[in-house]
Amino acid sequence: MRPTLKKPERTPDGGAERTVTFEDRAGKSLLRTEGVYKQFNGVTVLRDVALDVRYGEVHALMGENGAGKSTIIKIITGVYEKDAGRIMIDGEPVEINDSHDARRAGISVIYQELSLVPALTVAENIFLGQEPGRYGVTGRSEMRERVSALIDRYGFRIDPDAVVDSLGMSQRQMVEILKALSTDAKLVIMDEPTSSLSTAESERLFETIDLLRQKGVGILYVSHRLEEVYRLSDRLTVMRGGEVVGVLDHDEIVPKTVTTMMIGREIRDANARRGYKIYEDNVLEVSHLRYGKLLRDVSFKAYGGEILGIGGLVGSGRTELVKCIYGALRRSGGDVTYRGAPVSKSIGRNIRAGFGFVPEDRRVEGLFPALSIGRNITVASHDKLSRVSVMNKGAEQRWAEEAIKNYDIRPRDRGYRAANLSGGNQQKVVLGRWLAREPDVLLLDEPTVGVDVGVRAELYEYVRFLASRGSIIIMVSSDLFELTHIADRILVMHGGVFFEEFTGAAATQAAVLLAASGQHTDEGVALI
Amino acid sequence: MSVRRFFGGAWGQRIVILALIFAVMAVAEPKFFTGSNASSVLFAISIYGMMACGMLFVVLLGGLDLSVGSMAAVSACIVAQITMKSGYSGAGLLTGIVAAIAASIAVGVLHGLCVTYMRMPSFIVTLSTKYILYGVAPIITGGSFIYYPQEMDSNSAVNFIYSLGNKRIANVPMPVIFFAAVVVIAGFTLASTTYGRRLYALGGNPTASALVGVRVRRDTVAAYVVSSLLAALSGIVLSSVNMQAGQTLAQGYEGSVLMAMIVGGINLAGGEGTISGAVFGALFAGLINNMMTLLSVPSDFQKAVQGAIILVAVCINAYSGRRAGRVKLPAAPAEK
Amino acid sequence: MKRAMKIIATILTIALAVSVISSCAPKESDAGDAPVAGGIALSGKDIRNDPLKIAYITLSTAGIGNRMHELAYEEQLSYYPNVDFQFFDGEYNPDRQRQILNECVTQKYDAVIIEAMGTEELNRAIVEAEEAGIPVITMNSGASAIHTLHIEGSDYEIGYKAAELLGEAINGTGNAILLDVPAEQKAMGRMGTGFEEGLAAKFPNIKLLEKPGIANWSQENANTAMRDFLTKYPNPGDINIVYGASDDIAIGAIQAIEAAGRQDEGILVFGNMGYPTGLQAVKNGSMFGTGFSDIYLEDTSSLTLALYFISAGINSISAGYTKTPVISMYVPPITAENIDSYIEVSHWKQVPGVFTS
Amino acid sequence: MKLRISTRNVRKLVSAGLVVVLMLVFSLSADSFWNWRNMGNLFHDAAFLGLIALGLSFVMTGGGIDLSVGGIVCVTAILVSRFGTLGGSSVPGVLAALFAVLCGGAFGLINGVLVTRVRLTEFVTTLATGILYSGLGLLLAYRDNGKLSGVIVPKGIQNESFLSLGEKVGGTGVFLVTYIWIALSAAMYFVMRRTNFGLHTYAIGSHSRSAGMSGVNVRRIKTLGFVISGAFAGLASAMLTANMTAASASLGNNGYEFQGIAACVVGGIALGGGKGDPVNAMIGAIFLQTILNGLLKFNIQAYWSYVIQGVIIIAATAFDTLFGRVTHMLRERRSIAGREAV
Repeated sequence: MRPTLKKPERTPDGGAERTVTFEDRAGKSLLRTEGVYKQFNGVTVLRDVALDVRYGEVHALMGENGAGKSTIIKIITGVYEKDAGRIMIDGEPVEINDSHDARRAGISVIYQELSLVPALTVAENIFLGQEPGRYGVTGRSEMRERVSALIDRYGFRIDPDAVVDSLGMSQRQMVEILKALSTDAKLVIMDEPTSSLSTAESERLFETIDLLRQKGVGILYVSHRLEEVYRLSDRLTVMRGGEVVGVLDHDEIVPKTVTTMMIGREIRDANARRGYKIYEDNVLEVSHLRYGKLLRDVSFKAYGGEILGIGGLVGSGRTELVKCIYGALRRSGGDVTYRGAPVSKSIGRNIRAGFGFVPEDRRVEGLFPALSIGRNITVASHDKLSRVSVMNKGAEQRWAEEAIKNYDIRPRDRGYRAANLSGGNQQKVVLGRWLAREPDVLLLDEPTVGVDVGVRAELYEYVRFLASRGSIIIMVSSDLFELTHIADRILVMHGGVFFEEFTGAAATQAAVLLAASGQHTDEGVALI
Repeated sequence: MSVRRFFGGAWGQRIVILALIFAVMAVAEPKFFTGSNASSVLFAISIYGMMACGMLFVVLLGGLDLSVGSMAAVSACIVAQITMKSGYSGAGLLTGIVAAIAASIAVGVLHGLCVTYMRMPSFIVTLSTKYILYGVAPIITGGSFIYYPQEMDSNSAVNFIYSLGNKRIANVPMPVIFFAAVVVIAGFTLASTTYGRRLYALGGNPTASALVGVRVRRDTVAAYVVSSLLAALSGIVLSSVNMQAGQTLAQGYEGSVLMAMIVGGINLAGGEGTISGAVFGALFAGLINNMMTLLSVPSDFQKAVQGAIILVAVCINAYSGRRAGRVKLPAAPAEK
Repeated sequence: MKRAMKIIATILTIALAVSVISSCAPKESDAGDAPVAGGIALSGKDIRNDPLKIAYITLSTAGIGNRMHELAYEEQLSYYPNVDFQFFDGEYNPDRQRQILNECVTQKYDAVIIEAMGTEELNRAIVEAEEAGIPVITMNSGASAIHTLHIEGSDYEIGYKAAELLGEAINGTGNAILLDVPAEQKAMGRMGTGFEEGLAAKFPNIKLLEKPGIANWSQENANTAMRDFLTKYPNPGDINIVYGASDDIAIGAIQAIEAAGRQDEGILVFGNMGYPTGLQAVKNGSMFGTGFSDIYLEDTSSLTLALYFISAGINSISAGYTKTPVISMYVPPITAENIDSYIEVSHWKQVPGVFTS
Repeated sequence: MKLRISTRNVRKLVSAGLVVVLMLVFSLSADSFWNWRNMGNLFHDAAFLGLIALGLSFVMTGGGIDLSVGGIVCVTAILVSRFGTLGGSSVPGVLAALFAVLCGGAFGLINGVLVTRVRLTEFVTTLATGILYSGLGLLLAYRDNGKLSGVIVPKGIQNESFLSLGEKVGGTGVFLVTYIWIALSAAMYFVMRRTNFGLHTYAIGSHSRSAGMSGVNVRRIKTLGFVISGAFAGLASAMLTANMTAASASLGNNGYEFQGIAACVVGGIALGGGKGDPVNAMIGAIFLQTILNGLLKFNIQAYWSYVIQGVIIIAATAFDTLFGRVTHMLRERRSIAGREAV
């Protein structure tokens, strides 16, 4: 049923000024959460979380993956039910159990994958579902009028009649924001908005955010990027392990403090690997790799027996780098050689030559939902399980059973449909598919995203075992703990090149995080 | 395997449906259970059964091949025309068959290229080639029909053609033997060869298939070639059954093949379906027609009954899909 | 900007419509002159010299019958080089035949011969053609609207005749099976109805066991249906006579009988149309008989009559018919006795690649 | 103001241009093409296909497909011929046509409910209901109130006012159905481009998940799409029956659904949804009918027209997908080029 929206209060002059503005409320408390708890099948994900966002304020929210950021947002926007605690808007407690309640309370959210309809124009998208006009006839003129009013008021530069399909990413985000404002949103939550934006587009987004702030709209800005948070936010809440660690004012935001708050004590994990054997002969060399504007000039060597971690922010081209090596993307320049011989452009030949690739997006690029666990595991190894292209079913079954046992995939039933597996088990299936082949070169892209801690440790074990057997492991990861504890050597990407390399002791999480934002640790405190 | 899961699974349902049919026929027309009836049902479904095995390769990829009927007609016309022109010589027959096979491969490759390189929807591509082939058939025969001469003795080529369709080995008609052979070979290919494994992967998730080394374009083209090839084979066998070849041979067979697929529980969005499904679908359709004839259902009733049964089968498949916890793949053919 | 585009699109649509209205040539008056009251003058065209256009709208050009039409008309028209004779494919679709008939009126054909797909569906188009001065001759299944001539090698009669012959051959007692036309074409092909009514009228104690419609007139569907009946009536003598709506259907039944190994039970199979396969089957004794629709004769007579109407400038309107004249062509049943003479008469031998015995 | 032609109208101009070119070719090479009567016939025959394509355009722009329109035409023809001569009285023609539209809509509703409520896949469901409906038509054709009607021949419809629906209008020589078709196309263009229903249909066709999240009632819109498709098939069936003065049971085998879909695709409506509107369907119908009508002018064998039809449909689709991909590529390259590394 279409949400019944309270009609926007008509300003007296009845002119274009239709929606209410909040300049007058700047500084007053807009959103406050108190004592919010949340558990997911036994695991406490949020513990006594308190957030406070004011009108006319950009409030940043930072924290490592799995710190509970997205969970609290999903609770505020009614996607999840909170187990305990209160949410207050303008000081009064509010019940939010679905997205319509959230919208009615003036809360709107812009996720990374936007919820726009490509074939419709900007104006149509903004008013989709609540078109003005009578008797079902879309009041196009009124719609365009109100959109232009919104655009002028917030100083956006966008044509209401442009089809969304023809817009760039930042413009689409502007449309998403306009859509929120058109429903008199008081609070706009942005989740990693700049991850797929160019620097120019990010600049435009920052201007937009400043405009919103001047109009008194509250903004909750979730990001990993320190310099953005420093530049934009009035206050910053840092979360770790499901708890709010602290709230910093603008001038308290210093890289050192922020990173330590995010990471906690610099715990040196006992079983961090020491002393691994390098197999000089098993070498993969990448020289002057270019891919569009994303990878400008990337060169490095990776040796057998070593786990090479690739750090960097989302959008720094790490996935593209790995895909260029694997043959999934056609590189614009430079070359890749393995044991001296150039790596082929055909994925099939590379696999037979000993390459393996665990993709980042399990659902789309890794799993075959309609097939069984067994088939998902053996799908990459038909060459080893068949003679004259006839499958050896016995060998196939044994191969699958062994992988299920080795990598502890649950349920232990070869015929079970992969679609019904949990996230962790799905990842284990995709990983098991490659580990079972004992590849000479294993490329991993964010292998432990969305996997619980227990499974994560197992995955590290298997990867380490493979490295110890002399294989090259290249692991792209945004998980600082993973980089600093699992990888033996870390290359951090920034601006299309390798910005910095860390080995051994120098590889502290803070240093890596800073490098990812293009900061060398010894360059003093001030950020750009 | 728990009983409930068994009956939830595909084979469980099929046994229930068969049991239902046998029960009805046991009461209404016991002669249903004679050996000759079984052979006549198998004979009736052998032609479009072969086509169904071929089209299954394409359906597994979420595509469709509406041109199988016209392809059968064109191949039959090619064989008939070349054989006739060569005075019904053995060499003429051989060249005819080779030419027909070459033609079907060419059409299959055309379909594959249009679907992969041009990314055109297979529904429209094969609908167009259906019209084109329907028009090409009379151009090949220079008119309408070619009749194979009746008298058998003198001519070895004509004998061979006649035997293709009408000979019986151990009282089993040749078309049924061809059908069985196609089922075994196609079944083996899908169930136990690397190509079969890749097809199921490709149908389920084309992006992931590319990342595990599947050559998406080559395997897709191969699937369309198999479909046209088997359509050609069934066309040649059908023309030898009727000892004639022409434009309207196997007209509308693509409809029966689609029915067999749907009833056989094959997901037209791709990624799911087995040869046993296609065979059961064809068998079920054949049994229904056989039942209707034996129970002398008036012919103007038969089309409505057929439509109703297919609709019920569609509901059963959808329902069992959901109940067995299967993930419903995207409704539209996956080639978007 | 959007508005500019809308205007262009609508202008385009209006332009199309306007061009239709503006190209308004004067309404066609009929070709021939107005009929002269009282006196009868040859007011039509000179069929030897004037360029004429005659159309033949078939049920479908896919059948073998079409090869005989081509032979018959080409031979006759060798005397009339000035006649442009055109075959049209009706695709077993009355809507398609209606469009083609309208087309003939537009192209001012001088005469139209049509195997109407249904007795009602083409009335309006036929009347329009007649009003445009075009004589319309319907073959086999006619049309209820008044038109110049209806020639029927009537299916009904040959079906009735077949019932008589088959009934006598089994001395009036036994069981019969009718393999009829496809269900949706029952209105058009009435040989099955003729057989059924003939049997009921003449042989009360011959029981009609089954009368299914055979889809697409196809031999393999008839084969399948007959196999099922052989299963249903397994004992010798259960089935005595089988009537097929066409030779293809009858031969399908014969194949089924042979496949079931019951060919020597003396089941008499009767076909229809008298196409090459049917004639050969009667000749080699596997088929009891068939109805011989002499397409060559029908075509030559329809052509000669068409030429007559053109030259006399007659059609149902100008002649003021109140009923459509009907000529029934005698459709001789063919059995073993007269098969040889009919093969000679049937001209099928002249059609290449068809009759090799 | 820069004249910026949006891709969708360029696509319309292209197909309209092709139609005009085709007409020019035929009128130059055949004297009887460009004259009053032939154009009247062309637009008359295009009207029936056009009405069916018009109904289909709603389902297709919503990302769906409806293979049952052929069956609906068949069964509605029989029903309307029975209704027209109910108990010997002659029911006013307009009422009979309305009855046909309601029947068509009801059959469309059945499709809609099966697809949205029972959640069956569209392709398979409408294929099955198509056979069921044409089977019903066949069933009813020869059964007069229950028993097999003695006279095997379906009686012609004795209802003057209903039959008058199939005639030409006044002196203009243009059939009533052509006017109705052009008027409805314009009306439906308005519905698609100006009303919320049209907007929501596009939204579903382009990205049904986002549409659903923005509060569009996907289920209701899809069902309405099928009802409209059925209703238009019903109207086309009534007008065809009025023109042919009888309901023929073989209407179900003429493949109207495939011709309708081909007309929409050739006209520029994408099979995937979200693109095209009733004017595309209209142009597509005129395009196909022009080919059929034009080919009759020449003394070519019937089978050549099949080959030409098939080639033209494949060429138009190839052009469409290429056209779509080129514009998509341009946009993509623009956005990728802009993105440098962080």
